[in-house]
Amino acid sequence: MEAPLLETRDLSMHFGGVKAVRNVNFTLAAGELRCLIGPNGAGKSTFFKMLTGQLQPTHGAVLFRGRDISHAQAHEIARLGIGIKTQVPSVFDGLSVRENIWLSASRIHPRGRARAVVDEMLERIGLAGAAQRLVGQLAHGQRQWVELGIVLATDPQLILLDEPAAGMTHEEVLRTAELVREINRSKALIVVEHDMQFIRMIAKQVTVFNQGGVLVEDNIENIMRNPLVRDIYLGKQAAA
Amino acid sequence: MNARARNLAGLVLVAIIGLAVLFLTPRLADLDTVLELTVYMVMAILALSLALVWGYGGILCFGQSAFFGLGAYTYAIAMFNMGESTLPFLLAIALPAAFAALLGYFIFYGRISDVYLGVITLTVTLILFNSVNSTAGPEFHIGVAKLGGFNGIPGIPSLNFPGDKNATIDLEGMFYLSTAILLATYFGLRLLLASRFGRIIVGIRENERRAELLGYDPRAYKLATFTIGAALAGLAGCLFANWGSFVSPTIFGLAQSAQIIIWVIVGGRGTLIGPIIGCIGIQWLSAFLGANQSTGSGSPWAALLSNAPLVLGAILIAFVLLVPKGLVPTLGDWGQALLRPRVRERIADAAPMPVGEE
Amino acid sequence: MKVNRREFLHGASMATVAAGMGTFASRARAADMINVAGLHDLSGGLDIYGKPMVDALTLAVEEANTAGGLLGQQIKLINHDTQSSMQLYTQFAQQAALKDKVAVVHGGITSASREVIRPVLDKFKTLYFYNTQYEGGVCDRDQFDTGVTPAQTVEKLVPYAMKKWGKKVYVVAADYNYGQITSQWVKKYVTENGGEVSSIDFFPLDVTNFGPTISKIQAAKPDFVWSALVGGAHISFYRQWAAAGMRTSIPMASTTFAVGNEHIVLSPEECNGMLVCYNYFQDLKNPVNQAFVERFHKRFGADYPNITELAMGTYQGFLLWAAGVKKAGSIDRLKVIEALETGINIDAPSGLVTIDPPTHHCVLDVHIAEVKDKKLNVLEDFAQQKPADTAAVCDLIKNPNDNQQYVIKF
Amino acid sequence: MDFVALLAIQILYAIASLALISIGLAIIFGMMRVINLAHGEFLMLGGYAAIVATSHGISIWIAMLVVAPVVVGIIGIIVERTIIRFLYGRIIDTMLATWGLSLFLVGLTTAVFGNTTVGISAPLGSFEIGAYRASAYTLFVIAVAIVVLAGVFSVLRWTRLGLIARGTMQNANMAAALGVKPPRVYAVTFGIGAALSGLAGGVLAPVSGVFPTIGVAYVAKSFITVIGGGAAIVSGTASASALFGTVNQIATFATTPVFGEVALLAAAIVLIRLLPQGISGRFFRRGI
Repeated sequence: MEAPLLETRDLSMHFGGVKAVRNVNFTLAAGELRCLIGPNGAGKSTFFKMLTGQLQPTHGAVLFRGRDISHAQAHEIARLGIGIKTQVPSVFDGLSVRENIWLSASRIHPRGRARAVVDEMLERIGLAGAAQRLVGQLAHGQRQWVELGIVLATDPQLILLDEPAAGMTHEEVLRTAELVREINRSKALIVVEHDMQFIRMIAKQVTVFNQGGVLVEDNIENIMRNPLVRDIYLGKQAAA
Repeated sequence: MNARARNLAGLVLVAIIGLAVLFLTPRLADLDTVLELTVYMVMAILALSLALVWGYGGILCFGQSAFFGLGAYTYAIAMFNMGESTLPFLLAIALPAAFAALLGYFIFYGRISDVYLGVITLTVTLILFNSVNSTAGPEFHIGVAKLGGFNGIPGIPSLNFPGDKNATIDLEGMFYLSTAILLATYFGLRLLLASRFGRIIVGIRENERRAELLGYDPRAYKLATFTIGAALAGLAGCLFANWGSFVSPTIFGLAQSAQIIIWVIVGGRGTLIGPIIGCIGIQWLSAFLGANQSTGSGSPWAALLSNAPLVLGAILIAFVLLVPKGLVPTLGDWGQALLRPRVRERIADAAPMPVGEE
Repeated sequence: MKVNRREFLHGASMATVAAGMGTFASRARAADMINVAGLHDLSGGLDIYGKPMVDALTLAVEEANTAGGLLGQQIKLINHDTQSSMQLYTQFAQQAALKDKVAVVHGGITSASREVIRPVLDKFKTLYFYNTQYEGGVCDRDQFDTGVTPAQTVEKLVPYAMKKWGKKVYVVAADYNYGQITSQWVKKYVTENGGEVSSIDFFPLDVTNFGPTISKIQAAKPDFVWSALVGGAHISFYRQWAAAGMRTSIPMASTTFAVGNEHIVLSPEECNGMLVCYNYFQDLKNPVNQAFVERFHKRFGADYPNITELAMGTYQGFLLWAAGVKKAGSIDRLKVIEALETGINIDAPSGLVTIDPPTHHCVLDVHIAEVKDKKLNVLEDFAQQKPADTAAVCDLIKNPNDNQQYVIKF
Repeated sequence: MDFVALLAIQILYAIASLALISIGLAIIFGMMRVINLAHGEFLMLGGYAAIVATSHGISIWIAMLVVAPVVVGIIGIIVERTIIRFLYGRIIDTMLATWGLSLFLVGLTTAVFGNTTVGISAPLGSFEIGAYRASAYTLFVIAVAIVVLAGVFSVLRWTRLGLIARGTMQNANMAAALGVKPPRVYAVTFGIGAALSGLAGGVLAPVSGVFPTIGVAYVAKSFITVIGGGAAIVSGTASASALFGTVNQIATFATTPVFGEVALLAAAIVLIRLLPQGISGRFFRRGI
């Protein structure tokens, strides 16, 4: 069988004494869609930060398409084809929606093509009407879409989504799930989410993080049934 | 009236006023006014250099005067040694740029930013000041050019038409040259900012991490911006050395550095025309306050008003409290508030993205 | 459309120019008066020196006007505050020459400012008087230097101090060309009088901590210290020197001390017994001076701290120029220069002051004084000292087109 | 040998004066992120306050240690109430405003006190180390610096005021929770910072004298010290002063004052390059 798209080996991140991520061995096949779940502080975001070069792992390695990127610069990793949509939308608030998308599209496309991609993308995220508005003036949900648009416009092979449905209305959640499935036709994704309905809508395989390590990895049905998971996670949610 | 139309109108207006000043001043104003305007034009170029580096690049450089001074000294020293001004002129641009490239590499690839960057650049100017300031002794000279320490280098030969060292450019010529270069710089920067490069540096200013995650290397773009800014500052320095045919270490001083920042803040960050206006306005003001002192006699008010630092200081304070955004963006807001509700303040006079063009 | 644009362009340009002109229109010009410009720092680091000079110049002009003006015309004095900024020196020199159309410019404090003004005024053919004591060597027919130079003061003070205290001298000097050159003259005269200079230390004008130097001086154990320190910051040297209890054990001589009224600022415990040498002291006992001091105090108040060397230089500078104008019967630059080159002299508060034609410097009296309880007590007078240093390199009668500042080699 | 002892004292003095002129700025910058470009003028005003007080017959000690800080502290609070408070979170605007303020104060002092250097002679006379003599006042300055640093440290560390101050700087609600109005905390903090600058100005007046434009000589150096020190106010200022003071004095002794100055600045650059968070950012995490 072919080598996995993404692979981590004993990936660990320590802050002083705190072991935020410990010895995570994780593999993702090309074109796969994987969900990460786990309580807050389980290390999911730190894990993402290491995959995208925002943090340098304390030890262990990250391999993307068979290449070690553990110590690569964030922009190098982006150019290799990993895009990330962060939990709090990270966009260019001072620029218009169109300019935001254009900035990312023009990284890979020449002017003329970039323009076409931008128009396309504006339609796709449903903000064509607001193209000239400053992103800083948009609602939270809309800024989520803008960031998604930015990420897609660089056409990465692997997209990391950190709580894409957070703070969305039910309709928006449905649309997002729809979009995620659509994206998955051409790209691999790792999605961090708490919203189980959302996960049900999109995921087959789910990886559960707990206390910086991988607890279990299984398909969604088994995960739902898994008592361990219930205790540390769903239990908490039920209690909450 | 959409953004692009407004930008076009703005460009045309600037062009018209610029050309009017360029061609009409020497005809209608007396020589003194022309000379005074010359130095304002030169300083405006300096203001533009920081407008790019800080206003658009988001790099708070507290040491822009370092490159300004280097340009002036480079020109002076090269001029005394060569006599023909073409090479000195180019060196005055190249040397500060090269210096900025080194310093910038040290800073940006060392991931030094915001206030720390400010301190490092400030410190560098102070080092230059202290070093140059202590070169009064006869042993300090480069070729035939004595560095002169605190007293600086007087009697610097003026520029000449390339190739012919005897065809020196006269005072009016200097006005035409400085004003033309200022206009060229302004429109050049407008082009640069409308280009892909310009977009990206603004993007990096807006959200460096995001730009990085999109695959842009902020360090490289900042370094480039920093270097271009330094080249412009050096150019201004060269012209300044020409205007007064004199340069001294105070050009590196803290006052000079802070002044440039103030021009930009007063005029408005994220605009190009703003810093030009801020620069000329403040320069004129301090000259005006200094002129015709009433000494001894005269009312206490006259005495108070002739107290340059007092008045200038009061004005700056009032300014930051009442017009915090700076002149141009504020005026822009008022103007655009009439045209449409949404305000694109941050990149007020940068042309819109090159989408839907060609 | 075309028409509109042309109209608009026309309008815009007129507007700009109007604005441009309006800003400068505010400065008055009086054709029926003789304009005289003063360029001095009234703010910024050097205003300590500038203020008294402006006062002296103001008084000189007012007196001339009450005496009926020059050539039957009143004199309009235009004082510009150069704010200790070289750029403003250039701008105001240009303005004085081109807009104010002045007959003469008095001013400039540091040699730096003089070297900024000089080329500008040369270019625009305007007469220039530099009235500050300086390192000497300026040779320029369009300019007169009425201040004392090292050969006139150092030459006298060095032997006097060595006779009094001993042969081993430690020099501390401001790190710019006045300090550099003066200390060279000190060295020259010390060795000529059979002494030795154990060390010369230079300090930038903004240094305020002299602890290390004071220790170094103690290590060197000189017979006396020569100070060519300048400016507000350097005053702290005398303070720290006294605080370290050195004033009583190692005496000090200077040709810069008291120019900024240091002897009044400092307490007697900090500077009594120091020797200085200048052209003018407020306490000079001659009728001309006593009358002058009276007038000065009447004009600026009896509590006026002290009439400084620089103030008197400026006052005398103006009198010399006025005398030149009277003799020439015109304010025309060349005529006045020629008149002054006849060796014009005035009976000034400091004594007889004569223009030395070949150097455009002055032959004048110098006096050695001792600092005593915030006063300067004159100990010895030396009549009619020639500017020997500049004379060694400069002869404007032989080569009138010479125009530079020589560094005098010996 | 005596000379070495003398050198040691000079180094200690350099460190002490650096710490003194920086601590006020450190508090204002470290706690409220305000880059106060009028810091030098606060020192200058402290000097004038002390001198004027002495000339009116007040004991020099009271003048330096009480009058100077009180006067400048009050000025500081006025400044905070009338200017700074409108500008929190706008670091650049505060820079412009305080630069304007510094010009304004220079102009005002010139108008009021004239432009000549004034000063008071240092009390305490001198003492001898073997063949050498040095000003006893030097030792006094060193002592004051130590007391001030220790004082600031203990206030921040152990008093309620310190707790509130630190809390408010992290998040304003906490102060509110403790039943204190954040604006008051800011005003007080700024006042204290100004007061300490005034104290420093007063204590250094006998050494360096005072004139309206003396502030320029201070502001850059103290700013560099504060940034070099990093977030922790006391330990940062102390350690940075120690480093820069030592470098500066040794270089000065070995060569010239100019080179001493340059060495100090060069040290600052290297330091910031190696420890972008300042010394304390590296060694005294979450310290004071």
